[in-house]
Amino acid sequence: MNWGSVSEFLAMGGYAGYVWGSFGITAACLVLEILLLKARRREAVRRVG
Amino acid sequence: MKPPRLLDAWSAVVRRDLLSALRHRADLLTTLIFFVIVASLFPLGVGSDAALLRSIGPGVIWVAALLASILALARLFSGDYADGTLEQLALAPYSLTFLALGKIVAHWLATGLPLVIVAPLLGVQFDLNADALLVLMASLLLGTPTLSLIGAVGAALTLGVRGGGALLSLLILPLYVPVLIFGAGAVEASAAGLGAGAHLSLLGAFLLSALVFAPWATAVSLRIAVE
Amino acid sequence: MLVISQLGCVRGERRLFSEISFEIGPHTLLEVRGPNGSGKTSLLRILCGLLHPAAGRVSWNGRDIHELGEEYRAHMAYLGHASAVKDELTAHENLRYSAATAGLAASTTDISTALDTIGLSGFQGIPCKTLSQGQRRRVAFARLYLCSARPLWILDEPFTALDAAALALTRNLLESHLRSGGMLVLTTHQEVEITSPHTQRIDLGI
Amino acid sequence: MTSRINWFKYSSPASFYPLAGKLIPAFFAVASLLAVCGLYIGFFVAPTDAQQGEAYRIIFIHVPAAWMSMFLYVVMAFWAGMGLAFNTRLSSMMASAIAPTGALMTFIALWTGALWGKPMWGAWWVWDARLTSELILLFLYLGFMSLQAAIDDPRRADKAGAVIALVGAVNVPIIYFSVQWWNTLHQGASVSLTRNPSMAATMLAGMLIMALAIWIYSIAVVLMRVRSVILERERNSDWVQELTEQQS
Repeated sequence: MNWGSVSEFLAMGGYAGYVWGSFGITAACLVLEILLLKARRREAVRRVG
Repeated sequence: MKPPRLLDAWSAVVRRDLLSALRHRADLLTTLIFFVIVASLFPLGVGSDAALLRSIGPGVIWVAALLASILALARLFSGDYADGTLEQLALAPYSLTFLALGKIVAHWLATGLPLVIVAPLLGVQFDLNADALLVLMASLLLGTPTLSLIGAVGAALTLGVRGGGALLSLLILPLYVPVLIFGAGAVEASAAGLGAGAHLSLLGAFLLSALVFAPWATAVSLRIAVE
Repeated sequence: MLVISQLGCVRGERRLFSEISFEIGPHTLLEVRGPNGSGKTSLLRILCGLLHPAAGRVSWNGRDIHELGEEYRAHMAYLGHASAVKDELTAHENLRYSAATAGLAASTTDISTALDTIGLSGFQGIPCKTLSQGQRRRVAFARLYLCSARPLWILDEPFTALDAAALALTRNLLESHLRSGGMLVLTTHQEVEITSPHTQRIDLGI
Repeated sequence: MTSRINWFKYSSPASFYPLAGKLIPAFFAVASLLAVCGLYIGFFVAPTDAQQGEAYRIIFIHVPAAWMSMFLYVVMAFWAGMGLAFNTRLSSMMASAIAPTGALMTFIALWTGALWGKPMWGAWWVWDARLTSELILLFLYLGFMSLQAAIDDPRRADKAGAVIALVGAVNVPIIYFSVQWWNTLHQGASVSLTRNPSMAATMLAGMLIMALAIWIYSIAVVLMRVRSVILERERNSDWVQELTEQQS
């Protein structure tokens, strides 16, 4: 286990901004993509009717 | 009088396009003037320090050549597409690949070659010495036909499509990167005394592979556009 | 002999027509009728190989036209809505180059006589942009005089913008083509009576 | 009795649509499982890097995204080529469905590359050969998508897109090596992002598992998008009408 405590984990050896920035942006992009796809599906189903 | 063979039809396509281009001399000049203006803007933006200009010169002239050829590409097929001549070419009893190559050759002669001839003038603006100018011309002579060949695929794909000019640049500029790198690189290498042999031979390789693939891809794209 | 079996065409998401089958032999005129937007032009473009059908096949002398490719195009002439005339070239230049690129044997005398017979004798040397729409249409039609060796003619509303004199000239040309064993596929809205040994009609409207 | 599954049956949108529907949840489940496992290794098992400290952990998302962006482009070009050659509508729809996810992966690779470059070399953007090629790859994706968006007739959009995807695919290696040559010419061999000398086994394992997770995630997302594309393209066909009646 690399980390003594949760706060140490969050600090990420001083690179918190960069590491969490990267993972945060990636997670946000993936979630956004799925939400957009769900919206697109609802729109497609609505326009079929 | 027996029917024309493939070569006669091919030369007819080239001669017709050159004749049309000559009848629209103004359009040819606009491409050329655009090339000169774009290249001349950079010293105004970057400053007139000779050493700096010498180092960015080849890159600037090559980028200007790229943009000028993209500008000229819009007219490669659009005239024939609008008046129905393209349809007749697609219906000719010859391989559309060869006829498309004819159109690309005519287009290069009308717009690509003048860039090569004017380039040394711009080179002087960027304080390039004599053999750098020579290598610049050689690289452009090998590069501009490749630009026309690759660009022809994009021109055929964007026929009659909204946002043609900008879309054509977005499609084609990424594909121009290798030609730009080795084109500008050739002049830099010769200026640095390394000799431009490697770069020019690679440009030649790009040209040959473009000659093999691009007309065929252009013909496929034209058949899609004419559908 | 042109054979069409179960032809179907879809434009965008709209089904224009389906299950169209017919055969055209020598001396035959096929008239394609139908209201605007019924797919007449699409049908003709499928026949000349420009457009791929959604279903069905077009075969020439027993072989699929896309398989034949250049061979089929050597037996066919197509005149679409666009007259394929370059504005900056003169009528004579237009014909010379379009004949050469279309693989038609045509000497300069053939071209001048074609232009004379279609009534453009005084206009051969001036750029086509100065000609009227009707005259430009005559230039497009003049090319057909050079296509006498081609059995199959496919014409999409050829008579538009033609005046009475031009109509008479073109009708004679088409009738002589049919008499000499040629095949003609034609769409038109005008009532132009073309006498032909065999006439077939297709109505895409219903 | 080996029941031979007639794969060809699934090449028609009507029969592919329900199949994709059933597979999507499964793919999402597997993807998230792999992601959790990969992240655990990345953060809790992989040791701190000697030179780069903790910042190097960004490779657990940067490298898989970069691999996926290139892999998806090749897969997109494959489906586009199939659609062009065999005129099968489903393959072209698959190509159009892949493009946005590929572009997203390229964007993620660029973004995480910049966030990694800042602590490593003090600059947000580094003209490293791989990052530059990623940038050009993003332009290729955007070119494909805007060409398809600019053409209204779906059939022509598919074919035109296929041509530019194939031409692009042929050029990707040429662009990569040209940029590689250009990069070494100008900057000398800079420390590359991944080839640090002692790539600990756990680091590699973490990266590979994350790559698998992103790959399966991409499959799930592409299947979702291709189902929407099928609904949009086939909305007039009867099987779609029945489908929506059943659901509502």
